[in-house]
Amino acid sequence: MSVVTLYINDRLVSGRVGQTLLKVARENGIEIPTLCYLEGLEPWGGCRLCMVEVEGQGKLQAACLTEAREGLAVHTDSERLLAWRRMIVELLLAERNHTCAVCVVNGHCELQALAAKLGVDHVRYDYLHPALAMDVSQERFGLDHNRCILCTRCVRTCSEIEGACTWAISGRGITSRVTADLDRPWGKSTTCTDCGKCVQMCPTGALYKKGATVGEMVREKTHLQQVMERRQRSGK
Amino acid sequence: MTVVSARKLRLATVWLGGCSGCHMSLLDLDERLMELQTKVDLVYGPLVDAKEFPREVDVTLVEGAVANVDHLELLETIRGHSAILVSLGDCAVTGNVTALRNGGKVSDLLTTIYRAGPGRSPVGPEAVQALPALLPKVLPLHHVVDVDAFIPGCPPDSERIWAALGALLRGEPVALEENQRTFG
Amino acid sequence: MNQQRLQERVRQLREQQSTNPCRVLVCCSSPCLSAGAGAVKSALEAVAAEHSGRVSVEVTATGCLGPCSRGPLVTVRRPGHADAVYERMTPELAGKILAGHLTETPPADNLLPADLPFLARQTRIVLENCGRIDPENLDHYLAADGYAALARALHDFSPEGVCAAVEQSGLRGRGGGGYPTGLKWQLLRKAAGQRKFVVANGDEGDPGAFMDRALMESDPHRIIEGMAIAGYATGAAQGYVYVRGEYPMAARRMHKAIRDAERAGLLGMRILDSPFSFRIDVRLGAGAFVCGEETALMASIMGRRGQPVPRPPYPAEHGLWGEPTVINNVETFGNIPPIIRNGPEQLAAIGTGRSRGTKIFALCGEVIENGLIEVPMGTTLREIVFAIGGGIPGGAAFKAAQTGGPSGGCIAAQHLDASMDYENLQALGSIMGSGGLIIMSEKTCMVDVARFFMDFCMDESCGKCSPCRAGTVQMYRFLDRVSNGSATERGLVHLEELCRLMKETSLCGLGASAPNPVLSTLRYFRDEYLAHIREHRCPAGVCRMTEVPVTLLADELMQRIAAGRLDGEAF
Amino acid sequence: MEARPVLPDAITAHVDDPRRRLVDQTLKRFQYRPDALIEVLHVAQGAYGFLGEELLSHIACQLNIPESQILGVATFYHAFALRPRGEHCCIVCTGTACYVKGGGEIVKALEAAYGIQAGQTTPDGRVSLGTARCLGTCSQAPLLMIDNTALGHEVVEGIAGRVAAALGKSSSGREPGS
Repeated sequence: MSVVTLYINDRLVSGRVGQTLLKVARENGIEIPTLCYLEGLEPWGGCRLCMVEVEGQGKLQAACLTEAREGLAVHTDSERLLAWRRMIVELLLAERNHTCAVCVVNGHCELQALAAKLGVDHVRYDYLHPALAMDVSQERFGLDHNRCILCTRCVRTCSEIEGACTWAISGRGITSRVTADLDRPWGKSTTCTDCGKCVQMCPTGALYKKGATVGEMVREKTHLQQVMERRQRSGK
Repeated sequence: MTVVSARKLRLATVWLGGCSGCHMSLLDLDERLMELQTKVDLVYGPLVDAKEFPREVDVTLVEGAVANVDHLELLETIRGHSAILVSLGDCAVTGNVTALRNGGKVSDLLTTIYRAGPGRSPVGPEAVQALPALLPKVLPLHHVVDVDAFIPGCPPDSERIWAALGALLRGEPVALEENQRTFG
Repeated sequence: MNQQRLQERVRQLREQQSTNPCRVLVCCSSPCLSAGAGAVKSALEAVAAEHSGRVSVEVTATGCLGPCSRGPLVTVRRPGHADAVYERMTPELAGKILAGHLTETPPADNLLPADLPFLARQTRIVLENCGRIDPENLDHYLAADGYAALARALHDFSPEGVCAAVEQSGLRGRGGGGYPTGLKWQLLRKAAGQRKFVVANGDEGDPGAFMDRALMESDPHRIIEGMAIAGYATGAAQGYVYVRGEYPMAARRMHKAIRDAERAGLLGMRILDSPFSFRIDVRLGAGAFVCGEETALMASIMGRRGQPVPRPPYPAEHGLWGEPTVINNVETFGNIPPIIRNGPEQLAAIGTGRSRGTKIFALCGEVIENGLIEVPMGTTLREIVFAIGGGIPGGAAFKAAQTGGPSGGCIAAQHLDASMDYENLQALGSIMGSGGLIIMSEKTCMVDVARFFMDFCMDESCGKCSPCRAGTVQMYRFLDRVSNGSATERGLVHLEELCRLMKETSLCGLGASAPNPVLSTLRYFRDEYLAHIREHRCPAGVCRMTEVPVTLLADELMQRIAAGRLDGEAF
Repeated sequence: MEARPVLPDAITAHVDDPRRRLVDQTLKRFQYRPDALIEVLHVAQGAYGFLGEELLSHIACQLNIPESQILGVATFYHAFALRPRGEHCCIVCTGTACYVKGGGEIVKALEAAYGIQAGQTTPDGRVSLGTARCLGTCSQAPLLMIDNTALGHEVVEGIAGRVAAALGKSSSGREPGS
């Protein structure tokens, strides 16, 4: 396993060949914000929060998808990048109904925490306030489209880890929606195995455990890594 | 706009389309209210029986979103007479619960509650003599006027308010810590 | 069929065509058909049948000749006479004209002047066969030097030689990107990988652009020949033509041309008895502008949602099913046969700076002569609009020309003398794009145009990345506010910030270029934006300013309620 | 790849339906390869007029693609409809050239005339009013299509009358809501 060395924020760091910039940065204690990325899942590259500047490349690169190569000079926290990240969080907060005060995961939401971290204390764009449905037909879990940020973690978890391929994104653009099978209510899905992995992976309050109080809505994010490691070890 | 700290700071608090939770959180300052009143003159607000919004106010804390025509006009007046306008609480900052009605139409809302529902008050054009007309959409303050500082939270706990007021009293911009600027 | 029998057959066809006393070419491309060319053709066939005893007349349905707004067009071609092109044909008039020609007394009504600037001032290389051959007849294409380039490439050129010739010609991607085609092919030729693919991008999602449709409908074999040469040069054995969903006739003609070519041994297994085999399948688009972007196009060919993936890795390394793939626009493939047939010097000699060769433009909008034109790179906008296009109808003033569709920008009057090439258009804040050229007069409001394109991008965004999915909606809402009168200047600052955000962080070209129409209208027509916001007035009189900014909303609402209107929803 | 086993329940009842045979022939022609999904959906949409849930489920089973991804593709592209369309289709082109020459006004006039929004179908299922990004005949701008006949160089005045006349003449050859 050959090593690759590069500069991140003018600091010499090293990582293994094939690792992404995000992984190398995080292994060296450099924090890059992400929402759609999750350790153990195939990177999606949709939320664009992990964009970084790479010297010699005109365009910004998504750290979760860009391979670390020898001798790169990467900057992860320039003023411009922080401004873009704040604006992306503002766009996400305005896109659907993220009313934290009355949300089932108030205090345990990655979007809420990221907004505070980046200093988004108000949203300058028009709130779209789309009238979106909720799906509580599933026995143990609920799906609230108002809180969904289309990060597709649930879609990837269901197809890559559980293999049931229940969830998929249907529609296009701003009208995209997470749907089960042929847009069936979750409770009537013929492929869902009720495993609840997607609920564990959801960054916001879109997928939640019914009956849990706000305080109990702590999700287990490293659960996925252990499943994947055990799977590798068992040689599957 | 630095505030001259020699004389007492003229402070006003206003309550638009909100639930007064933020004002109660302001009162949760408890003993620190004593220290506050040595530095501040409260010139307008639900706790003061001034009828008109006074001129030359240094700092105004505005709670609640802009939900009707009266709020809109009062907010314009506040902006005109206040040096620093602060959005206090999620309703003022994001529209929060008050803005939950934005998904639908005002006419449907009035019909559901008053024409077909249990509501007692008058409906249609004559209603406007008694009640201020509802805006088509509830708006956060900074979508209407320029806002100088934001204190998110529903309600923002008294620590955040104290930290913000401290900065304002020292004439510095409000810069809340990461854990003090979460919504919800 | 091998090369000798191909040349033998071409000689036969030419000889047979020269002896033919009278040929009538009826333009049956989509615009002319919708203007009634079908009835015209049957009327001509009836007259031809009447005179069949005395003289044999061949009535042929052809592709697009170019001046579509003068359709339906009929060309009468008789040996020893110049071609006579008639415009705005009706069945009766066409019959009368043909009868006149057959009795040596050709009438002059509706006759187009021989030196009509629209046709005379063009340099037709890619469009040389368009409107002159029957697109569904292989023989017509063979008679016009068809497949000679392929035969020559297989016989006289090595794959490296073909790539070198294309590189030497200076040909760049005609889809709008402008990436040197020769370089792209070299990348694919050198790429490892057993299965390589050649893809012709005929998605043409730009509204107001119809060059690729006209080329696919009028000269499908040319594209097939170009793709086969690309396959030979890069070592690919499979090609796909991605035809836009809204072009059923183009898809039908491509299918037919592929079957005819395979039956004639010019495509499929062992082309012209050489060891080279190349298959082509047609893939029909289904209505998604984003599928014009190459990685989304590949996803669509693989039967998936047309959502782009980041590059690198570029398709030349990791394309269809992970195998190396080259993707070129249909018009780019149209340029290949002449390069091999006449040598790269011909193309390299035309054009300015690094933009070599000719470009096809779809000239439409507020201009007298609407239609398809092919002009050398570097032609000025003034010549296209006024010399070729005949100026603005009703003598109205030229205001702007929009190029590149929703990813492009507008060129204002002060740049009428700008030369149309890749670098210059980019400097003016627009892009070459696929070639849609929409002319706008004083009657058009530029804010409304920016709103129209943002509405398009908002609707066509694939929704994968948040800056584009949510950004286009916010930009559209603000532009909608400007045109309905409820915008404030603070919003203008946010708009420009959003433009930069999308340009820098969007995942693909759609999001990165969606702000271009806004930025270019702001650059040249900022006064119109300010007139809408500050003076609540639309200079062009297009926008209905029915709403008011939030500061005036209070008394506006009171008036509406007093007038019994409770529909204050717009704000 | 050999043909998928056909499910025993209601699906087999469709075997004699000519439209189903057309879809199955297309599936066989593409050797049941998953990448043929869009081509199969085109044939299915052409045969049935819209993509019903049962039809999509059958295609998903035959191509061995999860049903959720089939819906993802069917709802991504503009050309596919999941609900029955009207007997006649009136598509108004709102490409740039048509828009600049008044296409937007024509859409508003027809929306008023038929009392529906673009993209909807009249309650009696007779006419579906839609808009298209660009039909590629910009020189005839502004243009609209009634089923397969085109009305080029149109103007707003009296447009509803001309559309009604064209609807009367044209037969789209498909019974409504099939």
